[in-house]
Parts: sequence; C-alpha cells; structure tokens
Amino acid sequence: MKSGSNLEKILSQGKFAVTGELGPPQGSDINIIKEKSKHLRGMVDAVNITDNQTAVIRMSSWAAAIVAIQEGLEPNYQMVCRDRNRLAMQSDILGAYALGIRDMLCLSGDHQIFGNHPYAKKVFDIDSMQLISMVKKMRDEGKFLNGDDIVEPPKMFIGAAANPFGDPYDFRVFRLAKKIEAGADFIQTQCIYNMDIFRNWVKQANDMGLTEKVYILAGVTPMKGVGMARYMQKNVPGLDVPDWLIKRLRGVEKKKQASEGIKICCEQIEEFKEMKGIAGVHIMAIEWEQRVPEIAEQAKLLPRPKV
Amino acid sequence: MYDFIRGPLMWAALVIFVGGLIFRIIQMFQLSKKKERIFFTSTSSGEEQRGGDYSPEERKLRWLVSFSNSIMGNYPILTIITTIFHICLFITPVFLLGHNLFLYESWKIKFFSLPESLTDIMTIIFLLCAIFFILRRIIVPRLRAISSFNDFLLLFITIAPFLTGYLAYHQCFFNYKTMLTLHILAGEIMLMAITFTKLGHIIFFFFTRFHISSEYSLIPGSRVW
Amino acid sequence: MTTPEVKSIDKEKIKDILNDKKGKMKLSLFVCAHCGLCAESCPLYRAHDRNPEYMPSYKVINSLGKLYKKIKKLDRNFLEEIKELIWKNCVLCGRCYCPLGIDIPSMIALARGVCRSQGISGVYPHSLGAPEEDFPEALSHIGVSEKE
Amino acid sequence: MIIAKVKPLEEIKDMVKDYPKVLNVGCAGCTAVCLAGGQKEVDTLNTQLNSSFKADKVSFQVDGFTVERQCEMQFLAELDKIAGQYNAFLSMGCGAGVQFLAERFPRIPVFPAVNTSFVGVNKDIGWYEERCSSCGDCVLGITGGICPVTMCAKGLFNGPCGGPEDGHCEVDKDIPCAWVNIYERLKEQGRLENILKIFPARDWQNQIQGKIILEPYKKRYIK
Repeated sequence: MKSGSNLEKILSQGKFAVTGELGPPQGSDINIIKEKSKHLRGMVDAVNITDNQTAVIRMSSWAAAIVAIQEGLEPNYQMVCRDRNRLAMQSDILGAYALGIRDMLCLSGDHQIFGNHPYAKKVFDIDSMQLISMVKKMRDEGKFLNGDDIVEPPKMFIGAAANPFGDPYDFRVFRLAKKIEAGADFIQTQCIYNMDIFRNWVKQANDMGLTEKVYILAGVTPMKGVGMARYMQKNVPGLDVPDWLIKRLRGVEKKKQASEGIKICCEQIEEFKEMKGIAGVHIMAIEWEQRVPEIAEQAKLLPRPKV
Repeated sequence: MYDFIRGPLMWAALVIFVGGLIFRIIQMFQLSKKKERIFFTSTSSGEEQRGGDYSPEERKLRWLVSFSNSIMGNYPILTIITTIFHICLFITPVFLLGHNLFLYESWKIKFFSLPESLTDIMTIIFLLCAIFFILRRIIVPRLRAISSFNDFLLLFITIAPFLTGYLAYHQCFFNYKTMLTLHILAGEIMLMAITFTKLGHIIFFFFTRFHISSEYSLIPGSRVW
Repeated sequence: MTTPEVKSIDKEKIKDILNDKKGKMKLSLFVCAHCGLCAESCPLYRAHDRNPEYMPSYKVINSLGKLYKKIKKLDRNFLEEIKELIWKNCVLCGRCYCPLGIDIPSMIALARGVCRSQGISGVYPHSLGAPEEDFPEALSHIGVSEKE
Repeated sequence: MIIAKVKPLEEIKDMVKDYPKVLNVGCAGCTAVCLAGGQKEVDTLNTQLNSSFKADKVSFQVDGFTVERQCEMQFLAELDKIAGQYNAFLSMGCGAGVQFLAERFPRIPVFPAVNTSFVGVNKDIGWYEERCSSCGDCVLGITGGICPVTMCAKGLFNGPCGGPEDGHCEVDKDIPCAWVNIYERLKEQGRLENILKIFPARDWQNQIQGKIILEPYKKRYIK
C-alpha cells in the first residue's frame, strides 16, 4: 500500500471506484462545503477539492479538504502549478499530509487569463509532470526536490489528469505513459463526451500495457441543458463536445433536459464498467452536487464498498 | 533630315518608349513575388482594434505627425516645385494645341487641348523649375556629393523639348523649320531616354510604392521583392 | 586589422553573390534619381550634422554601385574602403525612405554580405581591437566631451 | 542590446556530434556586439569544433556564415542557397534568431550555440549587465530611471525590503540595492513623493507570448 487511503484500497481490490468533485466557495463560509459534502457522503469513495478552478479565486484546496474530512469524506487534494512555486508546494504537501489528506491530484492549472485576475503574475515554477515526480520522490525516497531528507515523509496516493481529446491526439497516450513513469498511481480523465476518441485512447493505453500500471478513472460531467453544452463546446479549453449530444439535448423540452443529461451520463458509466482498463468513474458535477446521489443511484453504483 | 525624324525615327522612338515601359513592367513582376498574406482574426492580448473614430484634436495631431514626417514636412519648397514640375511635364505636351493638330492631321484623332496661352505659361514654369533643380544639384552639398554628369545631361534632355518647343512656337532664333526639327529630335531623344536612363522611375515609382509591401508603401502592398 | 601583405580576394564568390540579386539591385541603382530625399530619414545623417557621406543614397552608390561597376577589377583595398561606409556610417536599421520606394537596406546588406564573404566586417567600437580613437568621435555629436 | 554568452564547448559538441556536416550561422546584430555570436566568434567556435572532433577521430566538418540579423527573414534568406548541403545548423544568434532560423528550415535540426541571457548594457569590453526584463509596462519614469522589476532581486514595488546594508542587496554585496539607489536619486531630483505613496499590485503584461501589431499596419494583417 502506498498511502493506505480509502480510494487506494478500493482500487487495489479491483472494485469499481467512484470519485466526485467539490468546488470550494469564493468566500470563507464553511457551511457551503458542509452543504455540498452532505450530498456526496456515501456516494463517492473520494472527492476532488478543486484548486482555484479556471483561475477563479476560491477557498484553498487543502482547507476545504480538511473540512471535507470532518464531514466524513475522503478528499482528493488538487494542486495546480500556476499559483505556487516548488517551496510552497512542498510545504503545502507536508501540511496536508499531516492533517490527514492521503490523495493528491497534480494538475498544470488553467492560465490566469481565464480567471478573475487575468494579469496576475503566473508561477509555473514546475509543471504537472515534475510535480508528480516530486511528490513520488517525497513519498518513496523521503527526500525533498533538492535531495534533503524529510523527517516523516508524506505518503500520498498520487493522481494525475489526462485529456484524451487534446491536440495532438496520437501523442496523448505517450503523455499518459510519461505521467505513469513520473509516478502517477491513478488517472482522472477530462470529462468525456466523444466516446469514439475515448475508446481509441483506452485501446492504445491497453495495447501499451499502461492500464496495468495505473488505475484510470473516466471523467463524466452531466449536462444541465443545451446552454451549458454549447458553452462547454466553445469556451472550455481542450474539451470535445460532439454535436449529436447537443442535438439529443435539444430534442427534449427545456424542463426535462437536466434529467436527459443525467441519463446520458449514466449510459456512459454503464459502458465504462465493462470497458477493459477503466478502474472507475470520476463524476464532475460542479455546482450540481445535489444530483450526484441521483446519478449514483441510477448508474447502480451504490452502496459504496466499505474497506 | 526633317523627313527622317518625322518618319522612321519617330516610330523608333515610340516603339522604344512603349517597348521599354512594357519590358520594365515585366521585369519588375519577375523580380518580385506574391506576398503570402497571414491574417489574424482577433487582436488578442487586450490590444483593442481602433476604428477611425478619432476626436478632432486627435485627428489634428495625427495629421500634424504625418505631415511632419512627410517629404512635404521635411522639404516643403522642393516638394511644391517637384509637384508643379511633374504636372507641367505631363499636362503640357499631352494637351498642347500644336501637338493635337498634328495628331488630327495624321491620324484623325481629336484630343482636348488647353488654350495656348496656358500651355505657354506652364512651359515657362516648367523651365523655371528645371533651372531650380540644376541650381539645387550644384548648391546643396549632399546633392553635389552624389551628382554625376549623367544627372545634369538628363536634366538637359528633359529641358530640351520644352525649350525648343517654346522657341519654335515663338519663332525666335533660327527659322521655324530648324527649330521644329530640333524640337522633334529632342522629344524623341527624351522618349527613348525614358527606357535607358533613370527616367524609368515613371514606372518604378508606381510599381514599388503601390505594389511592394514596405514601411513606405502607399497601400498595403501585395508583392514583395 | 588587415594583415601586412594584402590577401587576395575570392572574385568568383563575390561575382556569385552580386549576380544572385543582379536584377533587382541593378534596376534600383539604375532608377535612383539622385534626388537626395532619403537623407532626412537616416538617423546617422542628422546625427553627423548632415554630412553627405551619411546619406543613404551616397552610401549605396559608393558601395554597391561601385561593386557592380568595378566587378572585374575588385581588390581587398576597395573592400576595406567601403567597409567604413557600410558599417561605420550605417547601422542597417532599415528605416531609409525613398520616394520611389527603392529598397535601400537590402542594397547595404548585400554590400555587407560581399565584404563579409571575404572576412571583412565592421568592428564595433566596443569589441576587441577596435581603435580607441574611433570611439570619442562617435559620441561627439551628443555633447559627451572626452573626459566624461 | 540583447546579451548572450557562448555555451560551453562540450555542450555544443554533444549537440552536433551525430551530424557530419554542420553550418554555424552567426548573427551580426546584438550577439556580435556582445562578443557572443558575431563572425569572429563563429570562426573561433568552428576552429574549436573542427580540431576537437578531429582529436576525437570523429568525421565532422563545420562551415560558418554570418547573416546581418537572424531576426529578419530577408537576411535569413541568404542561407537558402547553401542550406541544403548541411545536416544541421548551429546558430549563434539570440533565442529569437535560433527560432526564426528553425522556422525557416523546419526539416533541418537547429542547435543554439549561445545562451541568451538578458537585455542589458555594455559596461565595458566583455562586461555586460542586465537592465531590463521587458515586463511590458515601464515604470522607470516613477522610480528615477532604476528598474524595480530587474534591478531589485525580489522585484519589489514598495521597496526597499529589510535586507540592504550600506547600499548593497542582501543577496550579494556586489549588487547595489535598487531601492536604495532609487531613494537617493529621487531625493536628489526632489521627486521623493513618487515612492511615498503605495504602489498598487501590477497587471503583469508579459504573461503570454508577446505580439505587437502597430496601429497604422493593423489593416494589413487583421481582417
């Protein structure tokens, strides 16, 4: 066992894992986190706590993670490379581990021009690949990036993101291989809509034997309606929302589009269960946490295994 | 002699003149190539695209800036004189009554002609401008540094048709016939000179300033050397 | 820094370089009306009290113009001569204006290319071996006296 | 001027050892002025490479060609005639020059022979110091002509920090503290109030790859 986290136990026992996502508030009101956690408790094995998603300032990820622990959830602490240099990152990892956080997700992070402080100075001292290997070095070698020894090294279960739809397509699987070599233990992909490209990507990963070395969780985001779908198609970087999805959503009248979105999402989850090389699903229902129980129910993911 | 210059030499001059121009045009198109245009759709990084909506003071400032950078701003007298010189150079011979009568006699083409008194004055102005150029080329240090015999020769070649034409019209010195012969000869020499000397800037100016894309091109040029 | 006995120059190479762009260059030299309007656009011309030797057309005529004219009987001394003209009198900033639209910078660049092909190139006042006395003169125009 | 420094010979050798015929492209612009990549440096590097590879008994040949400036395509065009004969390019231009050369010849590997270091000044022959980090929003008018972004090690805007001693930066006693100098110079000029008021957080301009299209030329390039 690498970190002994709940997510790691479930994945290592070959059970189909489910992770959720929780966006901390743009303020310091703890109750919002408690509210969102209520919907997710018992529905997911771990919950991603986003770190200034789309470069919009929110309560810091590790703080929200600690509140999530108090609410009986296992947090998956996200860290982006945009806001901190290697010193801050390593000290945050030590602090997070000390307070009970066992899973981490290493991301590059969106450029600050997308957020509410477009002209803030970027950091990107190290990138996501280097962050993964840094956390692995802290865990396995018990050393900081510069080689100094760590008293009581943090043993994180290292996660990384993967975007099978980003350009250039054929390079994406090699980038996955690099992340595994860097030390990623589990992968959470970008939300999937174009199933063909995703199947092809998984096939390539299987052929290269990558799926034996890492647990891949397929990312899904239920669409609330046509408006959201079109927005995601145009504005979200590196996302491929095919037209048949928008057409299908438009086929149902406004009121019922939300449940249609959830239906599509559950169909995807069904397919992921059977797909070779997929170890679980990552449900990203940002600002829609209250519908996660419905999704988990409908996709027959309950009850979550106790390990 | 008279018949020679009225006949074959005139045709030779025309052929060399027109042929020379065409050759130059072809040569310039061969020497340059189409500029492949890269267009940007949006002006990213926050630089907004300014329309033409400038306030009166801004408009005045913009005009002042472009004026002071123009050759009119740097060499006002020279620019005015050159403009007058070139206007007279092109307008006078083309709309001269005498020329158009000859033209009508031989090819039955009727051309609009300016009143003779006007073309007379324009010829005088032209000659004065030419004298200004000659003096300038001698007095101004930077011009003296680069002027060669050909520059002065060419100035005289350009002056000759106007001078002889004026004298022939007013029948002063030699008898009319000799002066007219000299005038026609001078005209033909000038026409031919356009192909063989720097008078070729007739074509070069319009080609480079309008087609070749550079800092000083008058319209966004479509070609590049 | 010329070596004592004057090294010969590779005439063939120079001919190649010159002939490669002969069409455009000869046409530009041919059509230049020697009108002197390019002077005011040259920063060095104005900075050196409008000395005619800093006028773009002067630099071109006496470097590239002569290269084409004397293409047969070129020698290293001639290249050393024009080196001053196209390096010290010109920084090739590319801003010379010509009413006819002649591309003056490319002509200076070609002349520099020819010199450089023979190992002759401008020596910046700040690089090793630059004659020191070169330097104060270049600063005289902006009122920096010797002792400063 | 852009200041650069030649890479160590071993590093350059390591880059080009698999390419039998290499062209070393010099640049007569900034890197020539700072004695890093001009024609003389090209010849020096070529001699070093040729003799060193001959000593290693590796078949290798490098020729030199110095263009006027590697940051303008019209000057890189001079290489078109001879580019085909080489397996790789070494470029002694600054980072921009190396990339422009690579853009022009995408199928030929291009290797940088110099490390572009900073925008700076020639203090003396062979001695160069950084002055500007091209942040895109110049405040030198307020700080009396001393750049807080570049000259202050921490890039503070409401300096000095607690560290300077007798005028030099806590980081290194040879480095003068920018803010101590700003204070003295503004005091001399009687413009001290510039640094008495608080400088607000900056909008950093140089966060994405820079591009400038001048107003009068916009209609040529923006449809």
